[in-house]
Amino acid sequence: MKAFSLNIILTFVWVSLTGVFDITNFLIGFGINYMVIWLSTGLDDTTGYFKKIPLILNFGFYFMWEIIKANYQLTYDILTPTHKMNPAIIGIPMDAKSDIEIALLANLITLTPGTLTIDVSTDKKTIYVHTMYLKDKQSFIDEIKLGLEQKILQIVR
Amino acid sequence: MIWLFVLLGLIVSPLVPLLFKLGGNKTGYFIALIPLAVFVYFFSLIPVISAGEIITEKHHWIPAFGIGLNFLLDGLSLLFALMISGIGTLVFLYSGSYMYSEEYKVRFFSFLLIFMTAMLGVVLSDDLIALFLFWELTSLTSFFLIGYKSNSEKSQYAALQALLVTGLGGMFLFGAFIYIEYYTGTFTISEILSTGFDLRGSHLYPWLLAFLFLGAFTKSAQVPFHFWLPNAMEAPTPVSAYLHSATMVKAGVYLVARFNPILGEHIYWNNTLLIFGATTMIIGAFLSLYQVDMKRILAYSTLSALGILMFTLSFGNEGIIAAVLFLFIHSLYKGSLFLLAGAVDHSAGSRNITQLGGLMKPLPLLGIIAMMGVLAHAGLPPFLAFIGKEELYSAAVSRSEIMYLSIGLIIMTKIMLFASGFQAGWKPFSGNRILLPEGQEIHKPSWFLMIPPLLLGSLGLLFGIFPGLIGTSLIDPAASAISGTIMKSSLGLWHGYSWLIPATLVTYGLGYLLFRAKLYLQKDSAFFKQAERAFSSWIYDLKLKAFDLASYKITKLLQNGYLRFYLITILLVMILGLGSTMILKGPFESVRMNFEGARFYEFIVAGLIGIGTLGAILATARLSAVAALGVVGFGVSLLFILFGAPDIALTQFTIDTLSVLLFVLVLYRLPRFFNFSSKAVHIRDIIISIVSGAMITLLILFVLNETKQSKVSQYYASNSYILAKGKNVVNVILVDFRGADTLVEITVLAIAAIGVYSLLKLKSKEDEL
Amino acid sequence: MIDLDFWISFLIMPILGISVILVFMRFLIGPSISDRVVSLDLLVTVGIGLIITYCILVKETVFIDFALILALLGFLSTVAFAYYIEKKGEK
Amino acid sequence: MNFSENHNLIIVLPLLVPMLTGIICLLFWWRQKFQKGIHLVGGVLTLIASLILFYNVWENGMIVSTIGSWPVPFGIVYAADLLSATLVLLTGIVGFCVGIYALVDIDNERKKFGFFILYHFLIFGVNGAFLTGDIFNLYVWFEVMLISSFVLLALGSEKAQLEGAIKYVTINLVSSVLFLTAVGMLYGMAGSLNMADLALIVPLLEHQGLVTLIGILFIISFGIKAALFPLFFWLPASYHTPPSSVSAIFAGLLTKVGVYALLRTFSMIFIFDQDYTHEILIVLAGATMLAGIMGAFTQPDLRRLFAFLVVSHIGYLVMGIGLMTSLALTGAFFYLIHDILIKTNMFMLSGMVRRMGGSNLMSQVGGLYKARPYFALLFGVIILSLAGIPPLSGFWGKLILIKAALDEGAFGIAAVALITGFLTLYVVMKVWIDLFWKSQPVDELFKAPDEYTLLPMASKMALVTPVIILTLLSLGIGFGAEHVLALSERIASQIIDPMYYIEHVNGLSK
Amino acid sequence: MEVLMAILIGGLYAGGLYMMLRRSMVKMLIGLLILSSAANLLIFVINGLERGRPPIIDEHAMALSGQYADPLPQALILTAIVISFGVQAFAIILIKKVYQKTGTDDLDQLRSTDTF
Amino acid sequence: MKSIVLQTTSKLLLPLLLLFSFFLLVRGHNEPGGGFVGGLVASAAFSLYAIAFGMRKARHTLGIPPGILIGSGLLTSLIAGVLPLFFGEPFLTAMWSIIEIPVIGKLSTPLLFDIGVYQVVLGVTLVIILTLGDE
Amino acid sequence: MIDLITLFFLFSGSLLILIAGIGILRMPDVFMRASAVTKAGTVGVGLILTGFIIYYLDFELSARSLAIVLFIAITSPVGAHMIGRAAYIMGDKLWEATVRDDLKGKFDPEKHEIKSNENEDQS
Ligand code: NA
Ligand code: NA
Repeated sequence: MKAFSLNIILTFVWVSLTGVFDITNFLIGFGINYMVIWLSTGLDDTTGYFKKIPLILNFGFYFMWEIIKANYQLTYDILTPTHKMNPAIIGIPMDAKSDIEIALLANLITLTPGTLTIDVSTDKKTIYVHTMYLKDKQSFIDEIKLGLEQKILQIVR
Repeated sequence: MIWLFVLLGLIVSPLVPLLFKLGGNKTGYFIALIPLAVFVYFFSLIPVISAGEIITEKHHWIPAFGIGLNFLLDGLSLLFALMISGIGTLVFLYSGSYMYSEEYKVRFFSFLLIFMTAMLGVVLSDDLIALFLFWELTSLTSFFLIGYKSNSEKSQYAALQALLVTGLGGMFLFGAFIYIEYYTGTFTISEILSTGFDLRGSHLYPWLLAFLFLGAFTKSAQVPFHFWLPNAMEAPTPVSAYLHSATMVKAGVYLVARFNPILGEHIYWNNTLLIFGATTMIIGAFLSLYQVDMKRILAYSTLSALGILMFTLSFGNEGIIAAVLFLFIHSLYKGSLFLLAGAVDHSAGSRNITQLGGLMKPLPLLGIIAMMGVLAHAGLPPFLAFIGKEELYSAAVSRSEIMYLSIGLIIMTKIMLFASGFQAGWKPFSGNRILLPEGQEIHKPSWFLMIPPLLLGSLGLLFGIFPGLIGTSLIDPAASAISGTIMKSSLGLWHGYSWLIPATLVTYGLGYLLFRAKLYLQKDSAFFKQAERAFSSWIYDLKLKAFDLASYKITKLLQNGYLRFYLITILLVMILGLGSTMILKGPFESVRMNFEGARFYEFIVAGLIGIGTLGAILATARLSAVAALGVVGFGVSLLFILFGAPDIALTQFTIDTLSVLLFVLVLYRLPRFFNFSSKAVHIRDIIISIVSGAMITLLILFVLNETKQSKVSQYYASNSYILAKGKNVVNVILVDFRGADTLVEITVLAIAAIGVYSLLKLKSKEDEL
Repeated sequence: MIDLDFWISFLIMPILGISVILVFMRFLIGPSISDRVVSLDLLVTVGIGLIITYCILVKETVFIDFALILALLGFLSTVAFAYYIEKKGEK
Repeated sequence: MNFSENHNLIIVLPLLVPMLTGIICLLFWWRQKFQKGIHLVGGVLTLIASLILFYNVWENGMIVSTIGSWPVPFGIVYAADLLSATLVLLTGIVGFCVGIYALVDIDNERKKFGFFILYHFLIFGVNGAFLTGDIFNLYVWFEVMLISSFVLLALGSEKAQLEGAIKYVTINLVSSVLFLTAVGMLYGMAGSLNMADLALIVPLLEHQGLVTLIGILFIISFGIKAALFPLFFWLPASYHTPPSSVSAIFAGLLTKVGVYALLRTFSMIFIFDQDYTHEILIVLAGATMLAGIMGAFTQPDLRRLFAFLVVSHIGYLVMGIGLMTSLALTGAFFYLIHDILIKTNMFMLSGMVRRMGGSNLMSQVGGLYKARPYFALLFGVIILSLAGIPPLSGFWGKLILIKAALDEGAFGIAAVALITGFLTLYVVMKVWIDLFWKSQPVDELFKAPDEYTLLPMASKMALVTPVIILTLLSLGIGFGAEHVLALSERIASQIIDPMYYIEHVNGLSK
Repeated sequence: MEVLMAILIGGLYAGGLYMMLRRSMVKMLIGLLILSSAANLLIFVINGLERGRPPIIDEHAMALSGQYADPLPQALILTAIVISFGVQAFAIILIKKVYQKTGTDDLDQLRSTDTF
Repeated sequence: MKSIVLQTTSKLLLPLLLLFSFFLLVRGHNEPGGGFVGGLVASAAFSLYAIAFGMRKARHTLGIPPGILIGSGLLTSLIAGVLPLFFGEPFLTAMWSIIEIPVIGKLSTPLLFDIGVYQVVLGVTLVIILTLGDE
Repeated sequence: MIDLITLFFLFSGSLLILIAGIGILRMPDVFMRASAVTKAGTVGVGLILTGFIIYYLDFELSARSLAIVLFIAITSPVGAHMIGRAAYIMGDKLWEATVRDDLKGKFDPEKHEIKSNENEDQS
C-alpha cells in the first residue's frame, strides 16, 4: 500500500516535471514510477501523509519565519566588523525515534541559520548541534526541543 | 627444363628426412643421384652451347614488374653449372661416407641440396631479382652449414660472420640491381646484355660499381672482406670443399664476369679489380704459408686463388681465357685437396701437418691423390694447371704500363702457393716415419672418401694432357660470354720458347726453397702473429663492437624508462614541428587580440577555471587537488552554460561529481604528494609546458581567424526537427545524425568498466606467491 | 519601465560574480580541506543563482535544468569528501 | 533482400559480429565454457564477414554505407575501399588465429575476468577504425581500440604489466588529446568531419600554411600511435609485458591502425604541401627504422627485441606514405600485409619459446635446434621473412619501396631501408643462434620437462595451428607475390588518386 | 571573448602538461584530466562562441534560426567527455593498482620494463 | 557511512533522482537531457545510496547486476542500430512507429538507442563505483 | 512592474548570496562557515528563483523552480551536516572563543561510534 501511495505521489511529481497534464502522461508517469519504486525498494512507511497537510503548512510558515529571523541575525553578524558570537557544540537529548524523524530534525536544525547538526549518537538518543549563539545551554535545548522537534513529531507521527 | 634441374635440390630437400627414414644411413650416397642428374642434363647441353647458342627460359613470377624465374644458359653459366653439379655429385658421394654416423646428417643433406639449387640459381638466373634471391640463399645455406656443429661457439661465430659479411655485400648488391633496373628498365639480364645499355655512361656509375663490387668481393672473400673464409673452415670438410672452395666463393667472380660486357672495359673497373685482386692473392698466399691446419692452408690458398681470378679479370679481354681456365682448374684441384684433407682427418685423426708425416705407406691411395693435388696446385705439367699458369702469366703482361708490377706480383703469388701446396699435401705423406697425433691409429678410409678426390685430381691430369676436350666445348663459350665477343683459346702444354719458361722455372725453384723453409713452424712467431692479427677479423669485431656500443648508448639514452622524458620528447617534437612550421609557412593571421565584448562574469568564470587549475597544480594535499579539479570542472560547466551548451554542461557536471567520488574512493589508499623534482627540473618543465601551451593558444587564434559557418551544422539546424523529429539538436546528433559515434562510445565505457572490475578483482599469480 | 537586462548585467551578475570570487578566495585560503569543501558547496549554490539569473538575462529557460541538477547533485561531492575523511579516519 | 546486394549490411558486418560476440560474452560473464564457445564462433564469423566484405570490394569496387541514411557529409559514412577491406580481412585472419592461440595461452584467471570480451571489442575497434570515413568517428574508434588494449595490457595485474601499462596508457592518452585538438581545429576551419568532404574543402581554404600546421599535429598524434621515432618509447616499454597472445594481436594490428590513419589523412587531406609534410614523414621513417633496429639489438629478452622490431619496420610503411608515389604505396601495402601477419606470428612464437625453454630471456633458452627441429623450421621461416630474405614475404615490399625511393631520387631513405634490412638479418640471426644453437644453460639432469611437452595434445594443436596458418600465409605471400602485388597495386592506384575515394563516398561514381 | 578563451585554453594545456611531467603518478593523472578538459574547451571555443543560444529548436519553430551555438562541436565534446570519463576511471584504478603492487607513486621508480 | 541523516535522505533522494533521470532520458530528444545525462544521474543516485548504506546494500537494492545492465544496454542500442538493416536501410537509420506518446513522442529506434545508452552508463558507473567501494 | 518585482527578488537574493560569500571569508572556523553560509546561500537562491518564477509566470517553469528549492532544502543541510561531521572527526580546530564542546570525548575513532549525552549532568 505504501508503495502505491508513493507511486501516486511520484506520478504527480512526474506530471509537474513534464508539464503535460493529460491522462496518457499520467499513465506514463505511473508506469515509470512503478519502475522507480521497483528499483528503489526499501522505503519507509509514508502512510498518513495526506491528513497532515494542514500541519505541514503550519510548520512551513513557522520554519520560514525562523529562517528569516536567523538570517537577519547572521547577516548582521557577518557584516559588522566584530563577532558577537558564542559558539558551542551542544548535545541535545531527542524524543525523535525513527530514522525519518531524526533526519528531519537534523536537517531542519542545519537549515536554520546559525545551527549545524554535527552528529547523532550511535544509540540515536542524542543529537549534537553546533550553534553560533549560545546564551545558555538549557534554553538552547528547549528552543530546539519545543520549537522544532515537537512540531516535527506532530507531523510525522 | 632448366628450372626443373635448378630447383631439383630444393624440391628434394624436404623429402630428405623421409628418404633417410626409408633408406637408413646409406641414403646419403643415393642423394648424389640428384646432382648427377643435374650434371647429366647440363652435360648434354654442351654441344648446343658450344655451337654458340644461348638458351633462355622464362617463367613469369611477377609480370607486373617483369620479375620472373628466368634462366639464361650460355657458356659462362654452363661452365659453372657443370662445376656445381659435377663437383656436387662427388661431394655428395663423399658426404655419404663422411657424415655416415653423424646424428644430424638429415639436416646436412637438406641444406646441401638447397645450396646446390641456390648456387645453380645464381649462375643460371636471367633475372636480377632471381639472381639476388639465389645469392642470398647461398649465404643462408652457408650459414647453416658452417653452423652445423651448432653448439660450438666457434661455429656460431664463424657462421654469423660469414652471413653478415656476405649479407652486407648482398645488401649492396641489391642496391646495385635495383639501380640497374632503374637505369635500364628491366630486370632481365639477357636483355640488359643484349640491348647494349651503356651503364658506364650513368653519372652514378662509380657508385654502381662500388655496390656491385662490394657484393662480389664479400662473397668472393677479397681483402679486406676475406676473413670470414678461413673461419668458415669450422664447417664439415665436404662443405668447405664444395661451398668455400669450389663453388660459392666463386659467385663473386661469376658476378664480375657476368657484368663485364656492360660494366667492364673501364678504368675504374679494371683498376679496382686489379688492386683488390692483387692484394688478395698476395696476402692469401702469404698467410697460407704459416698455417698448420690442412684446411686452413687450403682456405688461404683459395683466398689467393680468388684474388688471382679478380686480378686476371682486370685485364679485360686479355685475361678472360686465363680466368676461365684458372676458375675451372682451381675447382678441380682445390676440391680434391679439401676432400683429401677430410679423408686424412678421418683416417689419421688430425689435419695438423706438424703432427702428421709418412702417411704414404699406410694410406697409399690418399698419397696418390695428394700428389696429384699438390702438383696441380703448383702448376706443374702435365696438369691442366700448368696451362692455366702459363695463361695467367701471359695475361699479366697485357697491360704494358704496369706489366712489370703485375707479372712480379703473380709470380710472387705462385711461388708462395707452390710452397703452401706442398706443405698441405706433401708434408703429411712424406718422410719414412709414420707421424700421428698421440693415441691415434690409422683408420682405413672408405672408398667413398677416396674416389671423389681421386676423380677430381685425375680430371686435372686428363684435361692437361688433352686440353682439346674442354677448349672449344667449355672454355671458349665461357670466355665469349664474359667478353661479349667471340673468344678462341689455344690451349696446349707447349707453346714454344718464350720468357714464360724462365719465369716458370723461377717459380718452381723459389717455390721449392720456400717450402723447405718450413715457414709453418714459425706460426707462433711475433712477426706472423702480427701479420695474422692485421688480416684477421678485427675490423669486423671492432665494427660489431662499435655497433653494439652505439646501439646500447643510443637505446639507453632514448628508451631510458623515464616516462617524463618520453613526454618531454613528444612535447619537444610538437614545439619544434609547430614552431618551425609557423616560421616557414607563415605569416599567419590571428584574430584581433582584444577582449572586446567579454563580460565581467565571463572573466570571473575564466578566472575560476584558471586559478582552479593553478590550485590543482600547487596543491600540497591530494584532496585539495581533487577539490580544485572540482572547481575547474564546475567552472567549465558554467562556461558551457554561458555559451549555450546545456547538454554538455549537464554531462560535465554529473561526470565531475562522479569523478570526485571515484577519486575519493581511490585516493585514501594512495600516498601523499611528494615533491620529487629539483628546482632546475621545475623550471625546465615550466618552460616546456608554457611554450607548448602558447603554441596551442597561437593555433587557436590562427584557426579562429579562418572559422566559417559550417554547412554541416546548418543542415542539422534546419533538418533536426523536420527529418529527425527532435528539437534538441545536440541530442539528435548524438542518437541519430552521428549515432555511430555514440554506439562506439558506450562500448568504450563498457570496456572501461570491465577493465576496472578486472583490475580490482583479479588476483594475479604474483599475489599468490 | 526599468531595463531589467541592464540591471541584471550591471548589478545582479556583478554581485554574484563578486560572491564567486569571495567564495573562491576561501577555497584558496583553506586552510583545512573541510574549508575547501564548504566553499565548493557554496560555489555550487552561487552557481545555481547565477544560472537562474542568466536564464532571465538571455531569455532562455532550458538552463534551469542545469540548476536542477546542481541542486540535486551538488552535495554529492561534499558527501564524497566526508566519506573520504571518515574512511581515512578508520585506518 | 539479396544478401550480397545489401552493401549496408556487408560493410557493418565485420563490426557487428565482434561487437555482438563481446556483448554475449559479457552477458554470460560467469559461464566461462560458454564464453569460450562464443569466442570461437565469433572469431570464425568475423573472419567470414571480413571475407565477404573483401570479396565484394574486390569484385565490385568500393562499398559505401551512409550510417543512419544521412547524406554525405552530414552523417557518418562507412566506406570500404580495397585498402580498408584488405585490412579488415587481415584483422579477421589475425584475430581468428590469435583467438585460437589464446585459448591455451591465456590463463583461466584472465579468461574469467573478461579476456574474451575485451578481445572481441579490440577487433571491433580495429575494424571500425579501418572502415570509418569520418575523422571524428575515427577518434572514437581509436578510443575503443585504446581502452581495450589498455585493459588487455593490464589484465593479470602482474608488476611488469602494470608498469608497462602506465607508460602505454599515458602516452597514448596524450596522443588522443592531440588528435582531438587537431580534429577540433580541422572542423573549425573546414566545417566538416567527413574525410572525403574534407579532401574537397581543405584545398580551397585560404591559408594553406595553417592546414600544414594542423597536419603537423596529426603527424605527431598518429606518429605516437604508429610508434614513429621519437614517439615510440611507449611501445618497447609495454608490448612485452602481457601474455603472448595479447602482444601478438597488438603487434599485428595496433600500430598499423596508426599507420593507416596517417596514410588516409596524408593521402587525401594533407596533400598540398608534400614537399614539406611528406619530407618530414620520410625523415621520421628513416629514423624509426634505425632507432628500432638498434634498440632491438640491445635486448636480451626475446619479446622486447621483437617489440623493437615492430617499431623498426613501421619505418618501411611510413616511408611509403612519405614517398607517396603509386609505386611506393604499392610497396608499402605489400609490406603492410606481410608485416601484420609476421609480427603477429612472431609474438605467438615467442610464447611457444617461453613454453619450450621456460623463459623469454634468450640467455636462458637454448638448444631448440636439436630438440625441436620442426619448431626451428617454423621459427626460421618467420625470422627470415622478417629479415626480408628473398623470396619470403618481407622481401617484396622492401624491394618495391627501395625501387620507388630510387625513382624519386630519395637515395638516403633507400640506403636506410637497405641497411635496416641488413641489420634486421643480423639481429634475427643472433636470436637464432641464442635460442637454437647455443646450449641451454641448465644442467640437463635436473631439467624438468618443459611446459610445452606437458600440454595435452589438443592444447599443443591450439598453439601450433595458428602459427602454422600464419606461416603458410606468409610463405604464400612470398611465393605468390604476384597476386599480393596485384592487390597492392590496385590498392595503391585507389589511394594515389583520392578522387576515387571521394567520388565513391559522395555517391558520384554510380 | 575568444581571445580570453584562447589564452585560458593555452594555460590549461600548459598546466596539464606541467602536471603530466611530474614524477608523481597522481599528479600525472590530474594533468591528464586538465588536459582533456582543455581539449574539450578548445573544440568548443574554436568554432566560435554564441552567448546563451543553445541549439534547441523553439517549441513552435521547425528549425533553428538566427544565431545559435554550433551543435556539432557540442555533440563531439559530449562524446569526448564521456569517453574520457571511462578512460580516466580506468586510469585511476590502474594507478591505484600500480601503487599497491610497487609501493611507490614515483614514476622514476617504474623503469623495469624498459631498462635492460 | 553511519550517518542517519545521510541514510534517510538518500532513501528519499533515490526515487526522486531516478525519476528525474528517466525524465531526462525520455525528453532528451527535445530538450537538454538524453541517455547520457539520465544514466549519469541515475548512477549518482545509486552512488549516493551506496555511500550511505554500503556497497552491498546498494547492489541488493539495484537488484540487477550492473554488469548485466551494461550488456543489455549495449544489446539494446545495437538492436536499435541493426533493425533497419532488415529493411535494407543502412545501419542505425531511424525508424519511427505510428504510436505517439506525450512527452516521449513517437516510439522510435533513436529512443530505443538512448535507452540502451542510459543502461550502459548506469551499469558502467555502478560497476566502477561498487567494485571500488568493495575494496 | 513584473520586471521591477523580479529585480527586487533577484537583488535581495544575490545580496544574500554576497553576504554568504563574505561570511565564508570572515567566519572564524569551519563549523561556523558551514552553518552560516550554506543557509544564507540557500535562501538567496530561493529568492532568486522566486524572481524567476515571477518573471516567467509559467506553470511548468514554476513547478521546476519549486522543485529546485525543494531539492536544495533537502540536500543542502545534508551536505553541511556531512562536512561539519567530517571536520569534527578529522579534528578541525574549533574557534578559540567556542564556549562549550559536548561532543568532546564522545567520539570513538576506532569503532566510529558516538556516545550518547544523557548520563551526564546538565549544567
Ligand atoms: Na640462449
Ligand atoms: Na565553425
